[in-house]
Formats: sequence, structure tokens, C-alpha cells
Amino acid sequence: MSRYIIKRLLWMIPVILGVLVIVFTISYFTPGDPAMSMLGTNYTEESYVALREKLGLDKPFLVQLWNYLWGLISRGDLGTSYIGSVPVATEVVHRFPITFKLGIMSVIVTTVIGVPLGILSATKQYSVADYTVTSFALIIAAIPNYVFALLGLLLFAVKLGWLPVSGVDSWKSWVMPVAANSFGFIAVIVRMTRTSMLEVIRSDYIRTARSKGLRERLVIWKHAFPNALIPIVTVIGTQLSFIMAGSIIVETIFSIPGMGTYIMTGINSRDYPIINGTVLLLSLCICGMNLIVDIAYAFIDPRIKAQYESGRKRVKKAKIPGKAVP
Amino acid sequence: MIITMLTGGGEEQIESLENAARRHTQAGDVFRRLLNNKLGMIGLCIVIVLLFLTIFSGVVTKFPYEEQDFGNRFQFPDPVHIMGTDNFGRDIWSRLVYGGRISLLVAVISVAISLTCGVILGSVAGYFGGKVDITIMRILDILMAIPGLLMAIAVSAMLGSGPVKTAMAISISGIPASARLIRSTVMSIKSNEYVEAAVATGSTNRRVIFRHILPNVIAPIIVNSTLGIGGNIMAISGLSFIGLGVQPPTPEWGSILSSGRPYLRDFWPMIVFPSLFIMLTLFAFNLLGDALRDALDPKLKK
Amino acid sequence: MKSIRKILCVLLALMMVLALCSCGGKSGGETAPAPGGDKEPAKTDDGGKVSEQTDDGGAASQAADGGAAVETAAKPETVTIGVTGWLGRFLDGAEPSPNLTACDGVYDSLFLIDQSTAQPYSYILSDWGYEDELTFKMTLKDGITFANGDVATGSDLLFSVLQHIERGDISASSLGDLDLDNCKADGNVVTIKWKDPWGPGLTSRNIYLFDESWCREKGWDSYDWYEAPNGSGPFKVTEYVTDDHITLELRDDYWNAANEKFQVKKWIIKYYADQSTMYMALEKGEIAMAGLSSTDYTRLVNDTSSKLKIKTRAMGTTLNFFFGAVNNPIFQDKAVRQAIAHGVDWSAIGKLAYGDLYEPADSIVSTKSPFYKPQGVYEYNPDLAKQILADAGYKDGDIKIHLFEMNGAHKDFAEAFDYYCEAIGIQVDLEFGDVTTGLMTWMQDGGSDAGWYNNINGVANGDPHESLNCFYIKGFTWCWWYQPEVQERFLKAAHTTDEASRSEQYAELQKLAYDEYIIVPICECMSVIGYDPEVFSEAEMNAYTYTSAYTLLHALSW
Amino acid sequence: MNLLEIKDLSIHYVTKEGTFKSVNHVNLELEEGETIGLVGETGAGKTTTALGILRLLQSPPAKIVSGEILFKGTDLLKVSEEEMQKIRGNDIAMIFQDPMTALNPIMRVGDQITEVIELHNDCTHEEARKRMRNMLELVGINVERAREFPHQFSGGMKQRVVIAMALACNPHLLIADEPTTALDVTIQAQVLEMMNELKEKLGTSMILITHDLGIVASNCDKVAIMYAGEIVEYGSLEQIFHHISHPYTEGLFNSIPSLDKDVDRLKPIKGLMPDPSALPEGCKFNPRCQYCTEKCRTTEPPLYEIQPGHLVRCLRYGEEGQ
Repeated sequence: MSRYIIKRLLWMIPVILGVLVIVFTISYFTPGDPAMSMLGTNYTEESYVALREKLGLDKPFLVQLWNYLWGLISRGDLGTSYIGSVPVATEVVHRFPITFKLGIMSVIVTTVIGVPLGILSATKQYSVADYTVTSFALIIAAIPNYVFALLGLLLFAVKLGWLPVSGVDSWKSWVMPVAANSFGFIAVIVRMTRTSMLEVIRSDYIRTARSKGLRERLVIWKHAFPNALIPIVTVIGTQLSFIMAGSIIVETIFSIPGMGTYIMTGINSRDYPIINGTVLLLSLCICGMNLIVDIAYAFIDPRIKAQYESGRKRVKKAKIPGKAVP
Repeated sequence: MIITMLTGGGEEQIESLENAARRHTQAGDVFRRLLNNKLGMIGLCIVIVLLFLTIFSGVVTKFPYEEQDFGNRFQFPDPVHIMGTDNFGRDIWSRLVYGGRISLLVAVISVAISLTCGVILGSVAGYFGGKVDITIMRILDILMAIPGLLMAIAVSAMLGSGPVKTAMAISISGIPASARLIRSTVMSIKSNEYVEAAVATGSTNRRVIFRHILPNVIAPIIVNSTLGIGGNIMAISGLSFIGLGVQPPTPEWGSILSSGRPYLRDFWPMIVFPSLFIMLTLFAFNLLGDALRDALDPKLKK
Repeated sequence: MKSIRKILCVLLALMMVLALCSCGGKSGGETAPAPGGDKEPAKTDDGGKVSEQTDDGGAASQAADGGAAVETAAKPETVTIGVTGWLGRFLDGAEPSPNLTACDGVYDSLFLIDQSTAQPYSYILSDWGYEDELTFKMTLKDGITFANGDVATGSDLLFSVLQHIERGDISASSLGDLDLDNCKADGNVVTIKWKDPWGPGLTSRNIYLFDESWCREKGWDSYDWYEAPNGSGPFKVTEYVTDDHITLELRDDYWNAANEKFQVKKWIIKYYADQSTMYMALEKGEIAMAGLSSTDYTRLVNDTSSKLKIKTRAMGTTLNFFFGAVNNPIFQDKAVRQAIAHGVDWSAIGKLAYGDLYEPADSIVSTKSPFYKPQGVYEYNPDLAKQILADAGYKDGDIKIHLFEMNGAHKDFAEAFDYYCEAIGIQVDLEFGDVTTGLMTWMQDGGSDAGWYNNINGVANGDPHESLNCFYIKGFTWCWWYQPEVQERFLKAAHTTDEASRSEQYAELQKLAYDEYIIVPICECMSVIGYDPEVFSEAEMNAYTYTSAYTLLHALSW
Repeated sequence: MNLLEIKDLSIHYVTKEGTFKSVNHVNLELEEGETIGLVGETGAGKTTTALGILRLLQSPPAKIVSGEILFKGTDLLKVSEEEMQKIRGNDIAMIFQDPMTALNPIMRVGDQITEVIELHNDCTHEEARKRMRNMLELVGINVERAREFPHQFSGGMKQRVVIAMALACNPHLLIADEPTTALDVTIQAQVLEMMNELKEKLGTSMILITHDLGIVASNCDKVAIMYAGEIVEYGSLEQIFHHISHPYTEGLFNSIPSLDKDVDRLKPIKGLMPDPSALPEGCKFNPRCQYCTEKCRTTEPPLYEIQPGHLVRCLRYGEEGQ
């Protein structure tokens, strides 16, 4: 198993390099020029050429790409943002934890609310609970997160005064952003849990478990749920990348100085170092999440674990009985 | 048929067997089950109504969608303007009805694209495993790591901003998610006996995937894609939040919603009605998706 | 029976969600404007980050050197105010543009304009004046210390003026062409010499006193311009978190002892990315003052229950629509310009821009500027427009206009403009983009056939020349103010030092723009501030007339 | 006193397409240590009866219309769910047909057995594991393999695990629903032989559900032939095998190829099982019965006792029969 994890970690390096090269190319070829947005109304021909010279934008594409990658690998230098001439690394150091914290908390909230609701509506299929939960999840999914955020702020912060309007200091200021960021995704988790639970509940080993005299709650949580985990864990894994993207709007509304607002500034003013730096961090995060999800597969389903360990092209299902498993 | 010959059954038995066989063709069966699923029918009706509204928008609306009237802006809903007027004094109802055409088009195309690529990549990676699985998964990691918004901006900036191009821009960020979901389901299905049997009877890999594995992956695919439709419409409003996506003169649910943002507290119709339409679409497609999944997967019937 | 139960559950779920929304929405609902009336909220130039005009609550100041002390409320030790403009750094010129409120607390301006008398005065100069048309002499008070302890000398003063030219930012061109080798400083006395007479002189420019040695040592790209600027003003920056807040604290070694009666020792300037969140923070009392959008203004005016007070003021600039005759030859024909001027309902665009704050303007120069000369308003008369077009021999669809917009608010104006033009048979094709692509398209000829402009370089500090700043911009060669004839007249006026003849020439310029080029003045650019009366007394705020005298932090700290 | 008495049990599936009468008025008795074979074609209601006893039927479609199931005197249908859970796995255990899917694929085999032991007897985890290990030995599985997962076992081995799990708390009654159908013949014999040994050793009585008369012959004391949800013939092994009375039983025996007689064509029973939602009038077997008379199509035959303990539901054995 550990061999598999090391292999995956080694694989992360080419992935991240791949991400960087692709993002660098995309931002390079996207119309729009950082030098222009920096000069703004002070634009004059010579100052424009001088600025491109200073920023190294006039060099051919490959040279720029190589300088950036070499700088990153050798000195871990993320480059300096064109606009604010502030090293990206310093900005990212105190912005990334905020977005990461927001992201992880949102994923936890969606899972903690989504999964039990999904199981509830699966076990009591076609009942009152099932329809209310499904429709509630669908309605929440249809409300845009900024409408939800603003109304929530209006109600809880201004009218009732329980929560602060913005800021990141006390735990209270995290309640609304996390809620706004995660409510949109609860529907996805609820429906996916419901579907996979429905498939599992009708299988024979559930009937065997019942015939062993287990209480219904135990049958659901100890036998049915673990078997339904695979698609649920996958969806939770993919939520993180959507949540990170969604956080751009939530961070704007709650004025949270996180990666979301930072990448927006980068994209708005085509500030390549910012875009590359933030995407590097985001991809590290997402690759890490994917790795965790894949490892979770192995813990959930021994058959997949066997497939990882054997690593052979096509695994024959039935092993020769008695052969010791490594 | 063969059995009756063997046992030499009576006339009326042959009759009952024949029409039983006819009645139970696979598609007919699915359609019949779909019909008697009440909620599925509600979903289907909403979809049909929506399609009717958007296609025949000329008939249904009194005002042309672009007619501005600065005299009465921010009109609350009244018999003249069913859904009130927006900040330009245009009739919200006709803009939403006309805009629906593009929103549904973009939503459906982007889900279709991300689904087809997702299914192909996911099933190939899930089924073959080993080297193929690793390379595909890592490519998907790359695609997933690039923030959807940046990808959408880059693509729509390069391709220009028509509905179809926006759909493509949005669908790209959806591909990894559906691919990973399908891969994980295929991996757990692959270890079942009937897949083993299909391989044993000498069918090619392609046949096994499309004839045996994919039909059993229908449930997660449908659930994922029906939810995707709503999600994509919201993605367009995300794009127009930063000025890309469908450009203002042409109305579209997502851009109407994001243009209503500053008036959230003072003039609710500009936010509520677009969200209502998006919610209806999301609802309809999900009810339909559920009914379809239950109909297609007999085991799931109660 | 079963299916009815199902539908009931769906409705139940709907109720639960609507309950959440309605209690949020309802409370908003009751402050909704009276239905139907023309008092509708409109979307102003959103205080987005990269907007030409920094609408960040502007800067405010007390009447000349703390004259008739206005009774002030007892102030808390720390006051927080909200801004939507980007926090930026403490160095004006290139992006990111500085946050003026913070700058005015950290730096001392050479000259401040008393709004009531439009005469300059200064705290750091003992005396100043023109010796002759070409030379200007000023002496720096002694004992002025910077935050890092350096004592300010004449060379710092000279450096503060010339550094604009060294960096080539927008203010450089508004200083006229200086005779650099004859500009010198000995001791505390600085003489500035021009090559030829320069009307606006120095007194009207907002120039901050810099510490030359510190600037040379740090260089213009150092991070200190964010975190620890070195100014001679009363406050110093103790904390700077990008996109979050700046904390300014009173310097204990502040050289101008006369102001030791500062009640407020600490200012926190909190950045809000979203206007509606800032408004809620103001409502809740988390911040004491914030700039309002026109929708906020309308809501607050109708909201009798709120304790917040409003202060509106004109920014000193106007919003205008102009034709790019260079790009689109069709505009050479004056009849077309006149037809459009009458064919579009400019009040609609004014309402779109400022909602209830809309004040029609009748000249490219703002009513607040001493050079203001009313020209007149183009009344909305579509039949007249069609008539003019017909007489000029244009049939429907002959005229095609291409309009490129990048700024949020201007996109709305363009949509309204498009509708009205189509109504009189002129075809408009709209193209939208964002700033980075936009600026390039706008720069080149043929990028856009027409456009809107308000105060292009965004310095809103009550300087009388505010409305004329656009003339210093070199980039937009196809715009009307850059036509050779207009530049000639403007520079001729700028080079006359005699006040009367200069304002006469500016008046002609306004007439030329209005009648000849048909530049349509739409409305006065307004700025609204909402504040908490317990922190800033109403009397104090009314007295705060936004002269360049000691600004917000200084004036309202007493 | 009988271990198990089923009186007039009827179970119907109520769905939109119609009500399926799967079990109609079944009566059965079973003494301590005795094994009864429940024989019949698929769809005769055997499994439904078994699931009815353990109340494992999914309630929305299935409904127990009438009858009592007395297990050691208590009626299982009246007992509360908690009470029933104590009985399941402890007093009554069940083995299902397809071993391939009967085990939880992601739980270790050993744990699945330990779970039922710990559930029903409050013993320490260690004790439970010890009992699990000797159960595995009893069913002939190498003890080290307790840590392995179901997918690492062949069909036969999995059925042994299922049996070990069922007998772990040595229940009084074991219901085996076609335990060996999914296995090939050689494994079938081993499994059945092992089940009998365990039955002897633990003194468990068993209901063996099968459609294979060969298995019934070598394992059961009493036999009940079921057709269309009813018991058509009931009696001891000897009575059923040597005094075949009901036409359906006769048809069953004829459709088995006999070793000694040289027959070139099989004689299967003509026709198909009746549709449970539209059962024929009178004797349920009449459409397929070769001795069918006009009376058979109208009156429903009761169970006649032609010999002590040998009951037949056929009018031919009524008063006017021979």
C-alpha cells in the first residue's frame, strides 16, 4: 500500500509541472496585457515598451516559461506580482491558510449535513422524509451563493446581530461564509448518497445482516453505508475544486483576504505571477485531495486495495485460495 | 414460444405469452414505468412547459425583450408586467422567457460535452486500470487543478463569447468531476461476476464496457448530469459576474441574475424570478432524472 | 393518495426555504422605494477595484487651520471606516492607485484649497508666492519631522515636486514644463522656474511632502510603500493587510504640537470588496463611515428607522458623452452628432448612473469649479433628431456606430444608448471586454467610435482644475480633447497666469466643446457618505466641505 | 411440544400491478431436532414463507394477511421488533441461496462471524473470536483465513462461511433456502454432509428449502410439497417417496431421469406455474393435472389425511374417491 502512495506522490510532480505549463500558456495567450493595465491612463509608447522590458514580457514565450520554471524549481521563487510589485510568496503565505480553512470547513459541513440526509432519504424511500429532503436540497442548490450570502448576512448579522458582517478573526465570522460556500453543494452530496445507498440496500448481504438480528440502524451504518461510500467519497473529493472556485464570490462578499480575491485581481489585471502562483497552490491542494480520495478507496474497498497493490494490468477477481496477501 | 411448443399448451396460453413478450420490450418497459411515476411526470411537464415558453417566446410575451422604458423602472409585478420591470424598464418576464432559450441550450450542451468525455475517460480508466488508469487520472488531475473560472475565462476570451463557446468553456471544468465519478463506479462494478462472464464469452473490451458496464453505471451518470444542468446555468451567471460569458444585449438567466445583484435588498423581482426559473429547471431535470433512473434500474423499483 | 402526499412534501420544502429568504428579503422589502415613483435606485460606477474614479468615501477636512471650532461629539479612541476602493500603496501615479484617505493622514500636502474661498493655504510652508511670471518661491517651516525622525529640508520639498517628473506619472504633465536646472533649493527656501508662464501653477496640485533620502534609499518598488510609508503627517501606518485593512496610529513625535487635541488616536480603514456588505457593516455599526452607492442612498433616505446620517457632495467633475470623430468619419458631419445629441434621453443615463442623486449638468466643467460657464442641456426630442437626419439625407440604417465598453457602469449606459439610437434609425453594435483587453482597444484608433468619461485620472480633492484634467492625458489620441485645435487652446489658456483671461479662455473651450464638438454633459458626479452621528457630529460633517485642508483623518480626529 | 407451528399462514404482495397471493393458508409443524424439506418449483412461495418466519419481508409490498407462527409457544408475528431481533441469528438462523453476494464484500470474514456471536452473547471480544475460530474449523476453513475478505474465497468456501455464521450461536432452528443450488455437485455433497454433522452435534432442527428431490431424500425427516403457495402433500420421507399421492408430486418424480429405467423422453409436467395474481378456481393444479375432473375446477380441495401424518390436497382422496 505504501508503495502505491509513494508512486502517487512521485506522479504529483509531473502533474503540477503540467498544470504550471498549461496555466502559463493559457494566461500568455489570453488576450489582454498586464503592462497595459499597469500603465492605465499614463500610457505613452515609450513607457509601455520600457515596462514590458522591465517585466521581461518582451522575451520569447519559451524563454519566459523556462525562466519561470527554473526560478521555481531552483529557488522556489514564485516571482513578484507586476502590479503591486509584491512578492507573490509573501502574499500567498498569509492568504492560503484562510482559503484552505474555508474550503476544508465547507467540505466538512457539506459532508456532515449531506450524507446523513442522503441516508435518511434512502432508507425511508418514497416517504415524506425522502421527498422533503430531496426537494429542500434541490431548492438550496438553485439559490446562487451570493444571494444566499447577502440574505444570510442581512438576517443574522444586521437584523439579529448575532454574527459580525465581515472579517476573519472570531469563529463567528466564519459561520456565514462557510454556510454560503457549502449550501450549494449539499444537494450534490445528498442525491449521490441517496442513489448509492438505494443500490446497496437491496443487495443480499444486507438481508443477511438483518437475518443475523442486527438492529436496523446498525445494518444501515455498519453494513450498507460503508459499501455505498465509494461514489460518495468521489463526489466529496471533486467538491473541493468546485468549492475553491466558488470561494471567489464568497470571499468577495465577505471581504475575506483569501486566495479567491487574490486570483481575481490576478485575472483582472493579467498579472501572470499571481495567476501562476495561486494556481500552483490550488493544484497542490486538489492533487492532495485526489490522492487522499484514492487512498480512501483502498481503505473502503479491499478489492480496490488489491488492485492497487497488484498493480498488474487487469486483475483476475478470484485469487487462488490460501495465497497470503502482502 | 419454445416452451409452449414443447409442452403443447392450449390456444389461449399461446395468446397470453405472445402479448406478454410483446409488452415487455426493454424500451417499452422503461417508458411504461416512467409514465406511472407521478413525480417523473411532473418533471417532464415542467420541462415541456419551459421548452414551449422559450421556443414560442414571441407568442407568450407582450413586450419585446429589449424594449426599454425609463419612465417606469423597478415596477413591482402587476397585471401589465407580470414579473415587473428591471433597471432599464424592460419587462422581466419577456427577457426571462426569451433568455431561457440560450440558458437551456448552454446548460444542455455543456452537460452533454462534459458527460460524454467524462464517460469515455472514466470508463476506460476504471476498466483498464494499471498504466492507462494512472495516465488518464493524472491528466484529469491537471484539468481539475486549473480553476474552472480561469479555464472558462481563457477559453471564452480566446474563442469569443457566443452561447456555444461559453458552453464549451464551462463544460471543460465539469469533465474531471464526472470522469472520476464514473471511474470509481466502474471500478467497483468491474469486480462483479457478470463482467467476468462477459469477458469469458469472448466479447471485446469495447463491447464489455458499453454493453455490460455502462448500463449499470446509469444511476450515478443521470444523477450527476441532471444536477450539472442547474450548476452550469449558475456557472454562466458566475462568468457574467466578471463580465464574460453571454454578453448583455442578449438576455440570459445567468446574466440577468448577476445584473440584479446590487438591487437584492430593494427590488427583489430581479433576483427572485431568474432564480425561480433556474430552480424550476433544476427541479424538473432532477425529477425526470430520478424517474428515468428508477425506470431504467428495475432492481430499484419499490 | 400517495402522490398527493409527495406533492405536499415538495411544497413543505419550498415553504422552509422561502421562510429563510422572506425574513431576509422582507426586512429589505419594507425599505423598498415607493413603487412606480421616479425615485428609483440606480447603479453607479461600481466601486470596483480598477475603476477610473476612486469613489472611496473621498477625503474630508476641517475648515482652514481649525478656525471656528465646530462643536464635535466625544470621539472614541479608535474609529473604523469602510472603503470599496482598493487599498493600494502610499504612492500616487501608476496602479495600484493609492487610497487617498490613508495618504492624507500619513502625508502633508504642500497646498490645501479652502473650498469656500478657493484660495490655497498650507501648514508646512511659512510663505509662498510668484516673484514673476516664471518663478515661484516657497519657504518650508522648520522643525517638520518625518515619521522616521528625519528633519524636512528645502531639498525634500524640491524633490517632492520633481519626483512626479522623474516617475513620469499623470501629475507630471499638469506641472507645466519646468526649467529643471534653475529649480533649486537652499536651506528651507525653494525656487521653481518655468520655461514659459504656467497658469495653474503649483498651488492647485495635490503634492505630498516626501523624504528624499528615504525615497532614494528604498526606491519606488519597495514594499515599504505599502507597509511603512515615511510621511510628515500626524499618523503612521502600524498594520497593513492587503485586501483587508490599514491601521493608522497617531505619531507620538508629531511635529505640529498645535494639534495635540486629537481625540481619535487610531484609524482603521477597512476594505470591502462588496458595496452591499459595506452598507450592512455600516448599519450594524462595525464601521463609522462609508461611501454609499445610489441604491444605498435611496434606501437610507427612505429608512426612517435608521440612525445613520447622509452627506452628499459633488465631486467636482461631470459625466459626459463624446464622439470619436477620428475613428468614425460619419461623425465629421455635425448633423449626425446633433441628431444623436437630441435623439438620446440623457436623463435616463443620468438615472442609470446616479439614481436619485442625478443632477443634470450643463457644461463639461463641473458647477463646483470656478471656471464653470453654463452652456445648456440637449433636450430629448426624437422627432427633431429624425428630422435632422432626414434633412442631412440619411435613411434608416445608413449610420453604423461601434461602441466598446469595459467599465461596468458604462456597459449599462451603452445598452440604453443602443436602444435610443435604434429608435431613431442609427445602428449601434456593442462590444464588451474587461480592462486589460479594453484599454488596448481604446488606445488604438478605431477601437471605439464614442465613449463616456468622467474624471479620468481620479484625483478628487476639490482642485478647481478637476474638470480639466483630461487635457493632460496623452494616450487617447482619437478623443476630442486631444484634437490639435483643442490642445492648442488649452495650453494657451494654461500658459496665461492672469486669472481673468484664463477663465475667459476656459469658457470658450467649454463653448467649443458644447456647440462645435457637441460633447453632451450628462450629470454631476456625486459622492455620498453615510456616517454614524454618535461618532461624527452632524454639525461637524456639514462643516466638512472637502477642502484640501487637513483631511478626514486630521479634521475629524478632533 | 413442537419447536415450530405455522397455522393458516397467508402472505400477499400488494403492488400497483395487482396483489400476488404467494402463500395461502400454509400449516406446518416441526419438532426439536427434526428436518423438514420444503419442495416446489420456483415461485411456489417457499422463500416467502421462510422470510415470513423471520419477518424479513419488506413491509410496503409484502403483507402477512393471516395466520400464526408459533416458535416454542410464542407467536413470532405478535412479537415486538426488538424481541424479534433477539431471536434472529440466535434462536432462528437463515442461510441464503447465492453465497456470492451473501457476504458483506468489504468486511473481513472473521469479523462478520464474530459480529453475530458478540451480538447475542455478552462475552468479551476475545471469547467471541475464539468461538469464531472453532466455528471456522467446524466448517473446514483454515483459521488463518479469518482475516481475508469474501472476494478471496471460492463459491463453496463462501457458503461454508455463511453456514458458520448461521450456526455460530447454535440456533434451535436453521432455515436453509436452497443452500447448495449455486454450488457444483461435489461441493454440494460436502456442504450437505457438513450441515448434517453440525445438525447432529448441535441438535438444531432445520427447514431445508429446495427443488432437488435428491437432497431431500438424503437429509430430511419430513417433506412438504408446495404448489402455488399451498401445501399440496405433507408427510414423512418414507410416505412421500413410497406412496406418491398428489398428481403434482407424481409429476415431480416423473421429471427426474431414473438410473435403472431406460427412458428416451422425459415426462415434464405440462404448462407453467400459475400467475399468483390470477390463481385458477378450485384446485390450483387443475389446469396442469392429468386426472382433472369438472369438480376439480370448482371446489377447493381440503387436506385429506390418507394415512396418519400423510396429508394430500386432492379431491381424488376425498370421501367419494377410492
